[in-house]
Amino acid sequence: MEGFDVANLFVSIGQVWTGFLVNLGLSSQWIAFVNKLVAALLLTALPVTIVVFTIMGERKIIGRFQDRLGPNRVGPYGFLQTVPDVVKLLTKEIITPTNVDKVMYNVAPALSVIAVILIWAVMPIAPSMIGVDLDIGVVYFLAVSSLATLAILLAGWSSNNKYALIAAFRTVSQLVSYEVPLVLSLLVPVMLASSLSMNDIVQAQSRGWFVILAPISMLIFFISGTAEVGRSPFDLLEADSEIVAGFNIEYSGMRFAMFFLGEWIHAFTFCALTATLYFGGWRGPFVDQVPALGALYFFAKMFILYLIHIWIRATMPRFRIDQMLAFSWKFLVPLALVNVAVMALATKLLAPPDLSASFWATLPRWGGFLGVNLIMAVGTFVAVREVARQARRKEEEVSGRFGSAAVVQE
Amino acid sequence: MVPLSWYLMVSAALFCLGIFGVLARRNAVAILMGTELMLNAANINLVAFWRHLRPDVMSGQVFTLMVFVVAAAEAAVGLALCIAIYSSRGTVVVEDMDLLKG
Amino acid sequence: MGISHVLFILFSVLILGGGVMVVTRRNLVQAAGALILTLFGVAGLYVLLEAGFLAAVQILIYIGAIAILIIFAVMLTRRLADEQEPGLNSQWAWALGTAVMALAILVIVIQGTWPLAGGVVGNAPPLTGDSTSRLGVALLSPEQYAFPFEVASVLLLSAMLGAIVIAREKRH
Amino acid sequence: MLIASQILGLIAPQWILLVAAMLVLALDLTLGEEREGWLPYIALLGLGAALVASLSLWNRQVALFEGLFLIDRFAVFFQIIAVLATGLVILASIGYFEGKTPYKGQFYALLLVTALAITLLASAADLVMVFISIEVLSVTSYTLTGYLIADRKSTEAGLKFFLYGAAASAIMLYGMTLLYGATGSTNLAEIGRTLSLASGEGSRWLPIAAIVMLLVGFGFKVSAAPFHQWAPDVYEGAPTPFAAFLSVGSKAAGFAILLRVFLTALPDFRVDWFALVTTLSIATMTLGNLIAIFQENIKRMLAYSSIAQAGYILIGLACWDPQATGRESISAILFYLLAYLFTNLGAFTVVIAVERAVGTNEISDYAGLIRRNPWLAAALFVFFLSLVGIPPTGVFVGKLLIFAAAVRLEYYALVIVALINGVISLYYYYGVLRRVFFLAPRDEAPIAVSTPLRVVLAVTLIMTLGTAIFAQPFIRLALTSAVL
Repeated sequence: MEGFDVANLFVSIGQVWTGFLVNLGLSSQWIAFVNKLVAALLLTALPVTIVVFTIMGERKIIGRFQDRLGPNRVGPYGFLQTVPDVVKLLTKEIITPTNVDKVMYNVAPALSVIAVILIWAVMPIAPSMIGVDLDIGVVYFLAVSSLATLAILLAGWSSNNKYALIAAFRTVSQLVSYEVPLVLSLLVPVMLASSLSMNDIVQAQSRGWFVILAPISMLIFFISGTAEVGRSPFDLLEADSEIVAGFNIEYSGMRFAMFFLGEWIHAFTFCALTATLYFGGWRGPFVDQVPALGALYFFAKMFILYLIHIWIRATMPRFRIDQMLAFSWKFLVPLALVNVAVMALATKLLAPPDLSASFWATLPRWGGFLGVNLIMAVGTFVAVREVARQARRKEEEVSGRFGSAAVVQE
Repeated sequence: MVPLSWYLMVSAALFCLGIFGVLARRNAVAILMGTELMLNAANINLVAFWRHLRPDVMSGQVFTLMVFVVAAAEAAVGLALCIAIYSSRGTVVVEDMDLLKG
Repeated sequence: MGISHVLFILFSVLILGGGVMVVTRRNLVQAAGALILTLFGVAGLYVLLEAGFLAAVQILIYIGAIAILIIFAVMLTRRLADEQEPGLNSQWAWALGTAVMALAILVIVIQGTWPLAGGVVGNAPPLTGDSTSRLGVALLSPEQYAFPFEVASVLLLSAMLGAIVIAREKRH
Repeated sequence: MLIASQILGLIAPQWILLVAAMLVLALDLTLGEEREGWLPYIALLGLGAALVASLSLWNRQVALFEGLFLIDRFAVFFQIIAVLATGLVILASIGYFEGKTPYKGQFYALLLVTALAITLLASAADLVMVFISIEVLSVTSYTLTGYLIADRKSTEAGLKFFLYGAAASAIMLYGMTLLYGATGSTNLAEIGRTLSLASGEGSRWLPIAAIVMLLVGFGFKVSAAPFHQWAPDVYEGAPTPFAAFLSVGSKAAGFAILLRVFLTALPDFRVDWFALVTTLSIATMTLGNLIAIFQENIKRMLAYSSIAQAGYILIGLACWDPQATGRESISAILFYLLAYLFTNLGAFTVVIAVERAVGTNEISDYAGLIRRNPWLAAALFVFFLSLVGIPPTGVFVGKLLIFAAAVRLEYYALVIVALINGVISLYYYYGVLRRVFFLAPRDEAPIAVSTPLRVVLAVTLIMTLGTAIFAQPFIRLALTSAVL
């Protein structure tokens, strides 16, 4: 087994590398610095590499959803389509319209990529494979991802274009609204693990993924994450039928590609976060023996969640802006608040068993959490049905009053 | 370790920039930005004192968090007032507000 | 001069450079952008002071919410003509004098004996334990700051209520 | 160690006010337009409950939450002031918002939160607590000032109030951080202890800088010159009931916290702040009275008059001397605040009554008020008598008590300045009264006064005279409350 242990492989690569640096005559302080730099570069390269796969996968899969073939010209089954796409984007002319705010116009695309790549600094990919195990990892992630909002806002404003500006306003209303349920749902895994560190949260899922303990929280997180990313059905930032192309309307070539890249990375980064926070991250069978398997599990979970993302994107129509805001403030936020309160109580009452406890001893806790979640789900369902009924009754009253007119119109 | 007085100097300079902004700006939102600078200066002070005096007692950090809350609340109400004023008279330049003689 | 000194100078330049731009820029969105630089610098100082949680919250609340709110308000209250108008009022020289005087006084004050309490001027005492979790305990235990914490929630609630009442579209 | 239920009992006034505010908000959503009229009475009910709760705390002397929150007679006294001011203002505002704003319930809810903030401020004994409570008071005040969104004056006043207030509180906060840096603590008592130990050696500049900055913030709250500029604009633009509240409730809160902070944390720097407070006091009363002469709007005039009153009250703080006048000067301030509460609220109630009939607040509209409603004219006469400080009225006794403290410390100059100011103030109050009694009205139509306003007028009138004629129990009340 020893020879196949990829983690040890990394360690030996590291030793060779450090030896190389020592031979170059660098002091230990500088070696540490260079090593950190290299690690940061690798971590940056990782999401950018994944993007290439997700783009081509997504185009293929969406093609199938929509009953067409998808790209099929370049390479086997069209899998190399991304390569000419990138070349095309890179070689296109970079246009800067007149009267734009030069600094912000140029900063915005870069910021949109930086903001999402920074999240990967705290992502636990495999056991002991994490950029920095910050003790405030979750808050760090929230802080950094709020910069993405800023990027879109700046892009929309600095473009000196009314559609872009409308998109910027939509951005603020959408992303800020959905950040509330996002943070509230995020509190639940934090409470369950009683730590803000991403690694601790993964560790705490050794006796069962949090999705089992807190499915409602996971759903809220996933939905508001989709909205944060600005993907369908929440893609009002670039609703082409309403505001032409949205906040990136004036961008071309590489700058446009950056937004594209940023959005794509953001999308699967949220899947990775969902996997980490609710689906055990790198946890899986035999990880304790072969740590490198962790990375495999992690990416597998991420891609499965991403598949759901693509599925939603391919099948759901876009929200109207008022529906989108109402969905957050009138449904997700109250539900998330109730969820946090109930889960806090449940966490307090159903203390986690110690690690030595048998599987059966942990069952009451699981049952308790599941039961609580079930009650909340049923309650939500009943409440929503009641509200819908009243709305329908009101509608009927109105149409009853104007019934004849409605008929005439038909 | 950076000495305490360095932090205090930066904070004092930022505070005075804020004062200048509050006194010299015409636009209400710009004045609000000036007060944000002042609040941040105070926050630097609080955290620096916390770290250098008694890091075992968290009062400095708690105070800083309270300042965050206050800044958020003030910004919400202040910007709401700005928007209300703008919708009724099309400007948020303080000098142009002359219904009250102040 | 260690790495922390270099970082400190970097952040200070960010803070003060951004600050100068905040109070002088005519274009208010640029001023708000400069404000974001300042806020970043302040977050950096928090990191240097080993208050990582505050640094993250600074970015989350100040940049992610307050600065964005400010930019939003600037956009909503913008006239195209504004950029031709002066950014400073007629008393700016007087204001500058006040600010410089205040700075001079503060510098004198800061040069005094710090602090009266203990007399620590050189190195800070070592940080023991997890200060983030201690902050959490301090905020939520009744013996410490749970009460002001609750008052803060009242503040946020009333601010939210007030903002809605004031900024909501008029419907009579 | 107190158990939870005991703590709940001790902070009962606070949570009752909060629950009442929430209740008003919830009922505003559910009651519907027809029954909106109930809301002020529900708010009054909550205030009554809070009053009972605070009276039950009268003899308690407890420090809650590790000295963060003090419950003593001083705090209870200001709780009573807060509840009284809020209650009277709510009564005076019934019907005021008709046709002015679609949002009525929120006004009462926010006003209750403001009262809550005053009660918190009176008990705050820690810089964190002081800061957050002041901000609750400020933020709700900005909202309530700009409450009439259809009225451009109101929003303008709200914005100006906000800009001044945010800057003042930022400066105050910086002062607090300096104090924290000087002592390593945020607890007022501990700051006082540390400073008293250290005052012998080292620099005094640091606490003095902190004192100046704190005075900016507190001076703003009590509208002392030169931090008074907001007051005239805000009083003129704000909904009149809320202007009345600002002039008494907010001011009382400012004095409560000023006394608490200066007397517990900074008594050893009395020599330093004495000069500052004295200057502030003289500047405030002189400026207020001089500018008041030129006002044509009654609300602005009352604003400057209320600035001047803050100047008189500051004499009380200047005359605080731990050896000679410790309790007397504090009790003089407390009595003054109580008497001033009724007097000024009464004056503002007359303004509200006239405003509702006439529609504006110009002093010229008061011509011939005696023929349009003699009761209003008589009430205004008594309130102005009191504001000038002529017997037999409450503020007269308050001034007497404050002057007594000044005389005891032989600060004759302060007394003389205050007396000269009294004479100046006579001029502009007389200017209004001359119109009320001797000029012919433009419009003969009698001014009707609604029942709630009548109640407020009756209460304030009785109390304005009562605090003077039966001064003894009130002076005793102030004296027993003057423990910090």
